[in-house]
Amino acid sequence: MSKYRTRSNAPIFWGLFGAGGMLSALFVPMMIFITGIAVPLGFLLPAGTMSYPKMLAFAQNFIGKGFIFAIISLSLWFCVHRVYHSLHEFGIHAGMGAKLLCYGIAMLVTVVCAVGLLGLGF
Amino acid sequence: MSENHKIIEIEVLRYNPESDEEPHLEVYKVPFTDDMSVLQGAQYIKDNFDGSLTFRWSCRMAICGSCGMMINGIPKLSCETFLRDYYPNRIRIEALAHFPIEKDLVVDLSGFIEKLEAIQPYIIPKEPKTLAEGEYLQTPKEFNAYIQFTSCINCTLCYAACPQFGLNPDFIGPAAMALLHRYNMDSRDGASASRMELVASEEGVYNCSAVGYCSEVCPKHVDPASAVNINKANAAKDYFLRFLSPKGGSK
Amino acid sequence: MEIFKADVVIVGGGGAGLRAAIAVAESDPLLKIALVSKVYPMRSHTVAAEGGAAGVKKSTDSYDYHFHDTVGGGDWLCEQDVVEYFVKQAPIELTQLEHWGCPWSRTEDGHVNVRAFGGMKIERTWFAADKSGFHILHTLFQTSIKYPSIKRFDEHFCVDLIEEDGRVQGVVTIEMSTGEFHLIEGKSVIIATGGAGRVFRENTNGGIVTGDGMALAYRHGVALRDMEFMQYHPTCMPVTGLLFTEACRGEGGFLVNKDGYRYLQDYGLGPLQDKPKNKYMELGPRDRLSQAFWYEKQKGRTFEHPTLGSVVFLDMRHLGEAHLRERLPLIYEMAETFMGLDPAKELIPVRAGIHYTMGGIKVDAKCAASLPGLYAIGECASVGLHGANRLGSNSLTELVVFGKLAGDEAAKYAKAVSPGNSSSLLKQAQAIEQRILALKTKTGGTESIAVIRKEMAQSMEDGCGIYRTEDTMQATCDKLAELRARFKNISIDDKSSVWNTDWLTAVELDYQLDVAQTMAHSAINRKESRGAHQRLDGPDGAYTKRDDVNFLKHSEAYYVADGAPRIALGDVKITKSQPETRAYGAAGEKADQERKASHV
Amino acid sequence: MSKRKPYVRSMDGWWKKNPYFVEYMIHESTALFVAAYCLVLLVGVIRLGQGEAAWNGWLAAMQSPLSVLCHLVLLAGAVYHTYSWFKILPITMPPVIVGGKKMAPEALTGTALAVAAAAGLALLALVWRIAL
Ligand SMILES: Cc1cc2nc3c(=O)[nH]c(=O)nc-3n(C[C@H](O)[C@H](O)[C@H](O)COP(=O)(O)OP(=O)(O)OC[C@H]3O[C@@H](n4cnc5c(N)ncnc54)[C@H](O)[C@@H]3O)c2cc1C
Ligand code: SF4
Ligand code: F3S
Ligand code: FES
Repeated sequence: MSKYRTRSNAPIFWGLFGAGGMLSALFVPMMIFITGIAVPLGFLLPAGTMSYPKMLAFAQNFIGKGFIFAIISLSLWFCVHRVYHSLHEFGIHAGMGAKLLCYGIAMLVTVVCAVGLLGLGF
Repeated sequence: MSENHKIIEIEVLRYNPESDEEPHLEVYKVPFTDDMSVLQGAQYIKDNFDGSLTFRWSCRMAICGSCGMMINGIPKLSCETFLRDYYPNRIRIEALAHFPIEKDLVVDLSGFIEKLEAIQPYIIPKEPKTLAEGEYLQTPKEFNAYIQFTSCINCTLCYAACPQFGLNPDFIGPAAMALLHRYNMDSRDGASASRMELVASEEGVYNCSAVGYCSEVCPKHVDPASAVNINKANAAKDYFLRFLSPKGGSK
Repeated sequence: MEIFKADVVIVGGGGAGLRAAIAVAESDPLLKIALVSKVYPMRSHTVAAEGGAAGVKKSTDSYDYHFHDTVGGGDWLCEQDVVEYFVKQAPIELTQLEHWGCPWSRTEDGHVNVRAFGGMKIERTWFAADKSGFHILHTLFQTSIKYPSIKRFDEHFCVDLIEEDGRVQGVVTIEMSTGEFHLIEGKSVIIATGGAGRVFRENTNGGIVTGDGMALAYRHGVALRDMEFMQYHPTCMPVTGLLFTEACRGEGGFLVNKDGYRYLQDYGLGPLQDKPKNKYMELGPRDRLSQAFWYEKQKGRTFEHPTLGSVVFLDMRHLGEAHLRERLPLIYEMAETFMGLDPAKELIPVRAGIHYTMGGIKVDAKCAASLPGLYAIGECASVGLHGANRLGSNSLTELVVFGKLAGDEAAKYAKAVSPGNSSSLLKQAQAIEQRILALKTKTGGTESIAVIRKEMAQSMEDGCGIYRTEDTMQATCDKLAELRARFKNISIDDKSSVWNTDWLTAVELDYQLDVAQTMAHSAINRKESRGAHQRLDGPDGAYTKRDDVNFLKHSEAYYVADGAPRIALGDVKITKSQPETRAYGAAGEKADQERKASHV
Repeated sequence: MSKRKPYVRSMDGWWKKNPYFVEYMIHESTALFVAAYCLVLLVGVIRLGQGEAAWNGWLAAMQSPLSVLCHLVLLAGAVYHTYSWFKILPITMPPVIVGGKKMAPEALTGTALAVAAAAGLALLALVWRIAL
């Protein structure tokens, strides 16, 4: 082992990963259930739960906006972090390129999501 | 031994660096009694079939940490694993995974030892005390904070269990991190900051992807996985603290 | 051949060797230290010690009590000046271990706790649950890493000492991973290679406990002292010999025979006690308890287990699972894993097994051997602390007390002498290399190492067991002579260099045969019963008693090339305790009171 | 010259060699399910920004049987993510001391799963309230 150690900058990605993993573990199953199953099938929830005005209002609300942003972007960071690690685990040592690609995607999603949400106004 | 002893087939991964290109399996038929450990099976082979079979062992009581092997693919201490639990099936023993094989079941541990040496595994006192002043006091709470991490016997089963170590042999790894954590958590010690450099380095905790198998195979319930993972949080704190306070965090 | 020039060479990385290394490093950081061990230091057999280390701790205790317990326990064969030094240093060194991080078990208010141990008048055994040796060893190993002047030669097997100009000047080792020889020069050499229990069959010792260092010193003319005193531990796992620590009894466990009867009350250890009482019943000394087991067997009161053989039982059921898990976690797990039983609910079958080598390399009160520059410490040494019977928990303390002393002494010696003549040392080393290599390369042998080893161990058990007679000991002496001759004709399967354990086992066996001979011959020569050496014979049973007139003497075994050892007798240093009757239980208490009364 | 020749074994296919590792790989892969859903959601956000018609189109697409089926699969993946995330919680977070004793791993995982269930239900309740 080398005597002069370089400090790993992993804490940034690890922090995003951890936050995303935790947030998605808490909420994503229910979100999938609501948006992907219950509402489309008109099951359990009242009709019009996700009507345009309601959703717009929700997404214009400060908290609603923040929630959607956090779920989408952090989950993505969580995911690309795992994918990047898995590449290594499968013996693909793609190095810097793969790292840039993975975290680049997460960055892109974060930006698109932010722009989209901000565009909805307050 | 009695007349009616049973015979178990032991398949051993053999490798002699002076004559073999790569390891190969050999099967031995070993008579055994119910109290015989896998280690005793290997000793039987060495004493009766082939004196060149090579493995480490000493205490026979799961405390010296030398007799680890892959037993049917799982890292175990061979002295506390019993042949009866595998009979009548064949049992396969191999050198601990992820380490280079020196010969037969003996692996190269020099890397592991270097890691132990690198973590400053000794008390660097917070408040030095002379012997005449007597012992440091430790409340049950202070004691319980570190005692679990003192039980590591350096058997390296956790390294044989950790794929991230297999993929990156420089990873400081579970047992060394557990020992580091043991000293950090000791109320007598005051050197966690100086150990942080290693924790947060490229060889440090972030190589771990929380596979958790290290803790699963640990024969002494050290729970090295938790030591590694707690230190991810510590290292992250240290990383960001640098920006907040001029003194905070190590270089 | 690779050469390393050290100031102090230490052979043995157990508790004793590590403590010595640290002492040298602290006494002068400029001294280069070579620490040689055939296993990684933390694998050394100190790791297996369970119960704890003795040192005065309580205010009700005193150095004097510890002294008298030790000397009486040793049946007055102790060097009393050594014991006096030992009892005073003990608490200091145990505190030092605490400062280095040893996780001694604590009382609620945060102080180090002590427990009762056999033959000790007051609780004074410092313990780290039931893994005391493990924690001491790991603490010392890890602390040793702090000192850059300690250069470790891990997995180096020491094959000989180099002697020149009438003093020791280094050692020759085999690096196990390559099979290559190394010359390690040193101005002083400390041997700390541990005991020799493996020459017996059923024992508590690890595979590495083969008496190597004793044989090395012995072949260089240094006496092995008191080798007939081999300690049997009364509570061992049958067949494997694994140990159930004395702390099981210190915590309150009972010993019962097949009828559930606490038989120790019949052997001068009574009257019966419900709670552990120091020096009574289960807390009597090991030799007495092992002897009681032997008698129970003669009387047909042991249980005859179909696969385990004759056993008595350790009963800890009344202590409860919670207490056992806290104080004896390792024991609990061992009973579960190795015997498939639950000590909180079931009786544990046990019997006496070989445990500790009281004798060893004869050294003076400063750990110096008769060969200048040579020191010995720990179980391989006979500094004179244990006499004819060691008290449990005195030996872990011995490691640190005398490890420190020997380290200081060897450092002083190394600074006082000039370096040797390297080229002639090398020549010697090369001759040693040729000799040891020949063992491996020779062809045509027919004897198996494993067979000789087994016959030796069986014969030692038969002839030098708990009770001994002239005939059985003679048979063992003859057998050992035969095995010595057969050893010349061994065959080694493995001719390779890398990690050749077949070859190294043969070297060990060679050492073991030497050591076994010193034990058997010292034993047959001692025509009395004392401590761990008990005879059943003699004219009118004369040898069944202690004979202070003729045998208040150390046995000293000297090497004779190609023959049996020559046995001489040496004086015992008595300072303040004249031999008395050794008594425990009520009789012991009475004797104590009488002694006190006569002093006033 | 040393005759050592340490043999280094290949790591190829390591994750197939032990059921524990297979499970690890499965739980790692749950991240993909979560991400896939988040992308669906991201599309939703964009559609929302494009006006009512676009949003209703998205809603309609969500109603297709294929979509519902996919979401069932995603749900299974996400639930497994939740389960495995909290299963390793005992090693990923500092020990929780309750009454002077370390909380048992099973208890910790159990508690965390209960919290997750509560969080999910709270979310459902919130959506319900908004909907009414
Ligand atoms: C099961 C058990 C329990 C015990 N419990 C207690 C207890 O509770 N309290 C107590 O006081 N005592 C106890 N003892 C006794 C005590 O543990 C030992 O006497 C003591 O640990 C011996 O330490 P040592 O340093 O002399 O030798 P060891 O720890 O045996 O070390 C010997 C060292 O020498 C090295 N070595 C040997 N030969 C060679 C060679 N040829 N070349 C290179 N290196 C070599 C080895 O590698 C090793 O490092 C117990 C003993 C046993 C077996
Ligand atoms: S942490 Fe456990 S498995 Fe790893 S070396 Fe220590 S005792 Fe062995
Ligand atoms: S198995 Fe390895 S990846 Fe981490 S949790 Fe243990 S160190
Ligand atoms: S032989 Fe010591 S741990 Fe197995």
